[in-house]
Amino acid sequence: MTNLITLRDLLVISPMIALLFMSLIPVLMKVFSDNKEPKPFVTVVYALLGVILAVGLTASLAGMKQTAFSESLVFDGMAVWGSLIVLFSGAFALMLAFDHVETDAKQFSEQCFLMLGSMIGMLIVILSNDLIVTFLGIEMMSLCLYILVAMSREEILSKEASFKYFVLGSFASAIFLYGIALLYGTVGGTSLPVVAAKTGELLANHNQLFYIGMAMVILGFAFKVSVFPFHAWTPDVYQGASTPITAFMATAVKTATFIAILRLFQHADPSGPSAFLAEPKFLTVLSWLAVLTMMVGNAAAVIQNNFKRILAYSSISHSGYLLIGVITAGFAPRIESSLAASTVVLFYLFSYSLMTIGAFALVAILEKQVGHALTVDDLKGLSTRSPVLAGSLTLILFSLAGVPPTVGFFAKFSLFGSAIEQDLYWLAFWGVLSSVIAVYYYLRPVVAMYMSESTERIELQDGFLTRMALVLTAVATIVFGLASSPVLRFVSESVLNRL
Amino acid sequence: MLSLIVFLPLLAALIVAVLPKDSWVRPTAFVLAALQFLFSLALLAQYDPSTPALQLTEYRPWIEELGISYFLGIDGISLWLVLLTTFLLPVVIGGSWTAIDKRSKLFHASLFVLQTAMLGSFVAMDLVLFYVFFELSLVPMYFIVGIWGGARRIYATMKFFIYTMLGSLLMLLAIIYLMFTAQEVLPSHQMTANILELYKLDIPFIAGQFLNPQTLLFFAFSAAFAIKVPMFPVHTWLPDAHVEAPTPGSVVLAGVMLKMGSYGFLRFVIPLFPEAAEHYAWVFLFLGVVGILYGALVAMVQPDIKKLVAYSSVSHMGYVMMGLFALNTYGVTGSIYQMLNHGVSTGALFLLVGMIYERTHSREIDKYGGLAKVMPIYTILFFIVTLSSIAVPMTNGFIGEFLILLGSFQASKFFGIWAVVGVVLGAVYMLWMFKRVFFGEAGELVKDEHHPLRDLGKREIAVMAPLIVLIFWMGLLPNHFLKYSKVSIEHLVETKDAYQLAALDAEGRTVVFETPAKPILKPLDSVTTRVAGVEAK
Amino acid sequence: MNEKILFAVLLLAPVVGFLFNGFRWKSKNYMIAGSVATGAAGISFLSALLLVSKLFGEGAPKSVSAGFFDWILVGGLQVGASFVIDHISALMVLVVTGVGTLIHLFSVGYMSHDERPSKYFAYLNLFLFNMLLLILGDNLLLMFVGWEGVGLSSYLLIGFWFSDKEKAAAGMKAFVTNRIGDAGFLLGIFTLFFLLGTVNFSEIIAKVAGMSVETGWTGPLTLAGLFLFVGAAGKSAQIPLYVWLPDAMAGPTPVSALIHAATMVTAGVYMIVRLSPMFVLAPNALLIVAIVGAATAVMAATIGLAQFDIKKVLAYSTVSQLGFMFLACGVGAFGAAMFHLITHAFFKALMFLGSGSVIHAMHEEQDIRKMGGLKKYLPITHATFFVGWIAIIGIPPFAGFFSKDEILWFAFSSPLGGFPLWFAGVVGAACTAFYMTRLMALTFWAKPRFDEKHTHPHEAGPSMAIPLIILAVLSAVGGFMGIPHVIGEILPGHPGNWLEHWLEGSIAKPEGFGHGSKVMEWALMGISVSVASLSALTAYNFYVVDPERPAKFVASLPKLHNLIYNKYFVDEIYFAKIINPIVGGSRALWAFVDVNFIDRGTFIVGDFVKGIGSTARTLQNGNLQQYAMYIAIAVAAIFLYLLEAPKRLLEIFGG
Amino acid sequence: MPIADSLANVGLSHYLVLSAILFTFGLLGVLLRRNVIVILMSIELMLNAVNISFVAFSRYSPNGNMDGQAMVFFVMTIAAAEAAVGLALATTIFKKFREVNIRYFEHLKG
Amino acid sequence: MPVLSENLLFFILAGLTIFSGLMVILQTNPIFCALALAMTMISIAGIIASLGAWFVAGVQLIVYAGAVMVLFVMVLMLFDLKDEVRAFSRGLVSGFVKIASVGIIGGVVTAAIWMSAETVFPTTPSGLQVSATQSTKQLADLLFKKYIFSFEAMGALLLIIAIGAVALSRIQGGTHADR
Repeated sequence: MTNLITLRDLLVISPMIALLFMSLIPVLMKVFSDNKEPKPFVTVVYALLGVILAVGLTASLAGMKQTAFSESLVFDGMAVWGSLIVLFSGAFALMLAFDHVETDAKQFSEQCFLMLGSMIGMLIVILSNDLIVTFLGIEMMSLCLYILVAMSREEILSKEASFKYFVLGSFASAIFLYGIALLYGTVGGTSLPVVAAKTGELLANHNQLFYIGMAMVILGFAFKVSVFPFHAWTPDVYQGASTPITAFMATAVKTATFIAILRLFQHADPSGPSAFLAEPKFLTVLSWLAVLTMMVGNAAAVIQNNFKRILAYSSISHSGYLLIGVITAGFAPRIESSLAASTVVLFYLFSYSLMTIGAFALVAILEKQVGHALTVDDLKGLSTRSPVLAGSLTLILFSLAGVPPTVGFFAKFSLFGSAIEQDLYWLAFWGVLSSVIAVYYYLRPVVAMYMSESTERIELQDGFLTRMALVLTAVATIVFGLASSPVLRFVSESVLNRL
Repeated sequence: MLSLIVFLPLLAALIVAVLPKDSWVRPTAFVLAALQFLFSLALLAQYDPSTPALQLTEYRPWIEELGISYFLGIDGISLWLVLLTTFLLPVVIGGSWTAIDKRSKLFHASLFVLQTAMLGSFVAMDLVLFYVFFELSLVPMYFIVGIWGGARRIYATMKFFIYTMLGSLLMLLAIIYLMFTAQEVLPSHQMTANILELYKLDIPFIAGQFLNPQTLLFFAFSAAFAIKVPMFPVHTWLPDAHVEAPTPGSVVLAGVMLKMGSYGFLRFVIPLFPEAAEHYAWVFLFLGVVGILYGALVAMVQPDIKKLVAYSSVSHMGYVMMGLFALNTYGVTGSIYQMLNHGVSTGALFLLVGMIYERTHSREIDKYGGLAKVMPIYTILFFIVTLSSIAVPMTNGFIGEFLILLGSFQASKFFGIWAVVGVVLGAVYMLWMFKRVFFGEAGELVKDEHHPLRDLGKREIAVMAPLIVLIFWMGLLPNHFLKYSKVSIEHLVETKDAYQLAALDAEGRTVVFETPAKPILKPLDSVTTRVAGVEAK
Repeated sequence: MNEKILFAVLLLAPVVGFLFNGFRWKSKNYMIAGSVATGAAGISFLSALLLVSKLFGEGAPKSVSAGFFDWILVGGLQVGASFVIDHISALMVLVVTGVGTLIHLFSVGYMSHDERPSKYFAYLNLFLFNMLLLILGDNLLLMFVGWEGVGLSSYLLIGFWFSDKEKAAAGMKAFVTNRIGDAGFLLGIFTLFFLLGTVNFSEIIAKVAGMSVETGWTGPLTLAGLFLFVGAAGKSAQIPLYVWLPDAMAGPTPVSALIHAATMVTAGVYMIVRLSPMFVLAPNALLIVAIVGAATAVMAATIGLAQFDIKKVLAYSTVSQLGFMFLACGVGAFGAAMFHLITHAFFKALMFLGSGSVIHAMHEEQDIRKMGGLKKYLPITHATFFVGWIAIIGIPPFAGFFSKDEILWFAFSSPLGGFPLWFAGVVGAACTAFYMTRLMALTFWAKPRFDEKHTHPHEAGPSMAIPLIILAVLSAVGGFMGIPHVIGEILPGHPGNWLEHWLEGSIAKPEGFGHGSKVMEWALMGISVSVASLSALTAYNFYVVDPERPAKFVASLPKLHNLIYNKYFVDEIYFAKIINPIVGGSRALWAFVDVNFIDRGTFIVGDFVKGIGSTARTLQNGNLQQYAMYIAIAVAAIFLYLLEAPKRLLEIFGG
Repeated sequence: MPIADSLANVGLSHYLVLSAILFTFGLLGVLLRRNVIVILMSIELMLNAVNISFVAFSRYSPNGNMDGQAMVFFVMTIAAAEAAVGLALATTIFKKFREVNIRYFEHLKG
Repeated sequence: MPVLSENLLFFILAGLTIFSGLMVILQTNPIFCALALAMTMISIAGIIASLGAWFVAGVQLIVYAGAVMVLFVMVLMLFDLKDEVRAFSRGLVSGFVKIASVGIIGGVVTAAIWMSAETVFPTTPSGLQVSATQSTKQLADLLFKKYIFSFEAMGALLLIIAIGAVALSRIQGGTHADR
């Protein structure tokens, strides 16, 4: 074992290092200036600088494919894309946090520090090539988030949300870890390629401990992306957390975890079918989970009135859609199809992150005080008072509902496309059906904004960065919808560029 | 040319949206819409009616990764629908001059966006592009009904949106399936939604068995279009949407949007799935007949004029569907003609209902009566439009209905006879309504002496004039219109089992589709036949 | 003159009149409106005359025609706007334009006090145009255009005084009932078109020429014939679609004369005559035509016996006479039908105009119980009405005698006819004689039953008198165009049957038609004339000599009178059994299918989704251990499924 | 495997079963106990149970790899970190609510 | 018989572990729970040691039974908790469902282990029995070479968590101040 750290290894983790160092600066400033909170603007500039630096480093490394640190990390196209989505989501979340009433406090530097730390965890999850590293990454990301959720200025709900998230998260982590242990025991290692290589054989032999281990690992991931019935924490936590953090959780966590799932389902044998095809029961279980997630997420959102909870349930249902993509990637008969499906999942994550950030940005603008629960009715008459905001949100909602020509439509199109390509018609059918339900609640805010008058006028928070985020994402949904081609090509090339 | 026609309204929407003063909006919008119509008339000059080929095509790859191209073209089937769309917009803007009193910028911008979507779906020759326009058209209509509609507008607009979306999403799955099949089967091995390429597919069909590709695809497509048309029993969104929609919304909805459904049958369903269409034609003939009779009967007992007209739309569109699924020249020609007729006459009816509604703010038939004495010009115009609606000869309605009945009688005597019964019922409900509203003693709203009803003003007459002229023009000289569609229709009917279209660009050269394929969903080197027996024609 | 131009003038003159009056519909100047309209009708008449004259003479063509433009060209359906005058349409076009002109003229006086004379004349011209289309069109489709067009004009004219709800309703009833017929007509066109591939009359006739007689009931020609007859029954007010015609009397009386007596209602007969070569191949269809015709003739005549509205009596009389014409068609005597059509046009138009004159004089009073003794006030009207009366009851040598007897004779002698049909005809004729005499008696002869001090009936001006006189002359002599051979033989100069000669070759005859014994013909003629005379005398006795007797007679047969007086309750039955169920059923349909079934179904689906949502919401109770429990349950369930635990347990414990 | 045999030959499965039992206790604790501190303890119990498995697998692996022990090392660190965060949270909550019974944390629901 | 004594040792330790584990979730007084947990950890350390992982066993003792337990006890004392009246969650049905599902999980896993044991698992440890020092050296090798990234990431994690936990405990006063 000649495992000396090389420059290449450091290059691979350079974005994380950049993030870590830039995140430490404000905290250190605080420490060295007698515990006096630095100006929030300075803090956010440092944090954003860190993110930009990480983005730059990641982008400059694009095209490279190699493993690092004795194969515990892998840097490939998927990692580049995942990192970029996570970093951009983080950047937007930072912009939101800068303006937001619940995060604007004396501990803003710590918040930024934790957000960047959480992003480091996500990057580890994305780059991880080893289950134990994935576990580390997930814990790093989650522990930061637990604290972030609790650090809201809001007193009661945020603490409760944080605690629920913490207990359930740790509970799921423990299950996940037990799964890793069982996989370690049956496979003889935790390295993902090793697991993938042995999967076929172990499934064929009906190794029951392997079944249990694999199921536990998958369920651990399922918890993080809030798949039914592991979704129950999501609405509560999304509601309790301050909106920028919610936006961050809804997008970045999901992106990182889904990429980890994709890596778990990787093909060991480039010429053969997916190893998981040896046991169709996994396919059945996952399909049911996907269908139930979509249906329950959408159905529960229909009767909600709290806008943040609607978005929470919406994110649950989107997990269901993404799960369709994951299933198509994981149970593909050929590696090409699997890669195609992975491309689609990444594209969907990209579009989903855009839309979700935008939607939460609007929530952030409309939350007038700490702990204010924004309901759909609060949106009434918004179109007359602020046409730009209303128009942007409308675009985003239509995109979430999958109305062409927004990016949401093309994401759904390619997702259902990859499902049909592998003859998973029922999944596609259920996906379509639940999309129709989703239309109902996505349109309710539009109805409120454009079609009803309100006597009560809710104050609009000023916040340049948040508004910018909203408008930017709204424009992006249209622009990337009409110009999905370059995005898709880029994603596709990235995914094909894989070890 | 076609791109210009499709996207000029979008430009107009932008122009309208940035106008500094609200009072400028209407004249600007009207002028823009009228110019757009005049511009679109140039299509007639450029169109060559002697060939069934797609003309004036524009092709360029759009999202190659998903096999989607930007492909526009026009043939005899869509030509008049395009012109109908451009024609109705200035009329609608003129007709809503005083009816829309709030947020007129947004309103006119929505109308223009809607225009783009509708035009786009009539000229899009790529299935996904079509789908994009098809769905996009829901959005502005959703706003038009929802913002400027009546009391129950939100219920109506939600119902409208969700119903139509439900149908079209099933179609989306079918589209994707077709695209993959094309990639595997066609010699080019490209994932494509180009309709001309998809026409080359020969999808296996097993009669009497439901679970086979062609039947399933056929019904998936049909569901989308049947809801849009709408056919019985998925028609209930229409009366609600019509009643709640503001006048211009109703006109555009009835005049053009419903045609997107029937057009879809003609452009996609029948040529793509000819065997299934033939085998299941009876389903549509049956539903068409039920729609005709049911729509007429229910229209008869409506207490609300607008709802009556809405149900009459159900009935009229029943004729259109029957004609289409008669699958012969008469029926199809009649259907296309009836689409135009319905656009003109039902559009005119909605305008007229809107005009009276503006004066009395009521549409309850019982509250009227004796209107003919008070508003004679209005009465005359209404009567002419009524005649067109009940298909009295020498008006446009007759030509369409006659051809449809002729065609469906040829296809099936049984359904043909029942459809003819619908002709009688059509007269019953329209004339009964006419009698109750215009004849007899002055009703509660009519005799109100404090607010005497004005007869139509100059603007209103000017709005109606082109429609009235068209009613007679199309009734007396149908060949002026039909000669452009004749070759296309005959080509479709005669060769529908092996339907092929050539594509000609604006200079008349045959277009060859050469796209560098970069499909991502299905890698090229892994092509296997997905369904045994699928072949290229 | 060029035929095309003549045709154009013939057809467009009424259009010009229509447009002229239509655009000045507000004008109250009845003179201008009337003269333009009458002039237009007159020009049409003149050009019709000129055109028809081309058919006379040695080597004259069998028809003149003109094509204007292509109308519908779809697939095999090639229809142009082309018109033709042949020997059949020549008769019809002259009657229509001729009688039409007279009635236009009459209207000038009649409508002089109306509020909207221009509108009226516009409608009248519109009607004329449509009627000309119907007559002259060289194909079924063009005929259908006119067919619906005259229905439309009729609708407008019946509902001319639309402020009256009843009148508006009558217009609608007429249109809808006609529409039912039109539907049948359309089906007939379809059947013929798909059988023969054409809708052109001459081509149809040429193509059926080679076909053989159909004996069954479902042959295409029989079906086509029956469908077309439905159309004819609608337009020509035959059972069961006659109900609109009596109501149509709501329109101005000249309209009743023109449309609902002389011209439009005979369109059905005209159509069958035109297609006679096809009908003779479908004897079963003809049988139905004959039976319906005979039944209508009798039924309408009996209803006429007990009506008191002068126009209603005439209306039922018209229905009855139309029944005669169909009876003629049904037995294959198309010539006789045509003949009766013409003579009926003369005398019925005359009588309607006469009644118009009476009504005009009596200040819109139409109840004959409130008339009487008008002979002295309205001498011209009475004289002309008298001629019409003799003509209709069939006293020789007036027009009605010849045509009606020809029908009765053929009803008896034709191979398609027989005694029952003849007998029905005779009963009809007897009733006709009775109620017509009753009408004459109650209106003109008996004692005045109105307040002579306040009402001063007097003749209107010449514009109303002239048409009456002309029509009276025609009613008197019109019959001579079709003198039967048996009579012609004994007359000086042996005049032939000109009409039969004229129509020779244009109409078809069933096989074995026109043979019968002369003695029989004479005998039947005698019977019918004497029955009619007797009947008329009885009526005279009843209403002039002994005015008390009708009441007594009625009292002795209360049920029968009630039945007849109420027109056999047909309208009521239609309402109760057809219209009300349809309207009620539609309401139920709307309420049940749309509101309660489809929409509720939608709601149920929606509620189901919301149910899932609220279940999810209940489960989301905020207790984190509950959430953990869901995870545990799911994990347990998935393990059980993945490892097939139940199955394995069974294996272990079950053996 | 007969009982006596299993008593006589302690092998990998014994350790694994022990681990599974402890893990189950942890699960039960999280599900049933109301005291947040005890819930945290139960989570620690679960993590510890996993540690047994790791070490046992490592010990009994055919090629004698030590990876399992390294993993235990990481798990312990993370468990400690979790305990730290969890207890810090619990302290915060206790300060706020004066209560450690999770029944009182049901404001967010629906 | 060394084998017997090893077996005996295992059963004793396992019994201790299970008993004290059970006590953790059954004791109503949190302090007793904490003590039971400490007991469990110590016995687990014993089991780990019996598996030959001496270093890990040591760390287990220090980290868990030492540091973590001290944290727990400190917090408990901070809260000053008494014996709980209602220590277990309410609800008969949900309680049953919880126990049943956990029982199923445990049962299935145990059954799977037991059944796999017949076919897959060795009953004897692999032959490479190494001394405690050697194994520690090997472990160090792994940690600093193969798992160096994880090790470093762990460091970063601890740093972040340390700062985060401090920030969290300072929320009061920290976040309440106005801008």
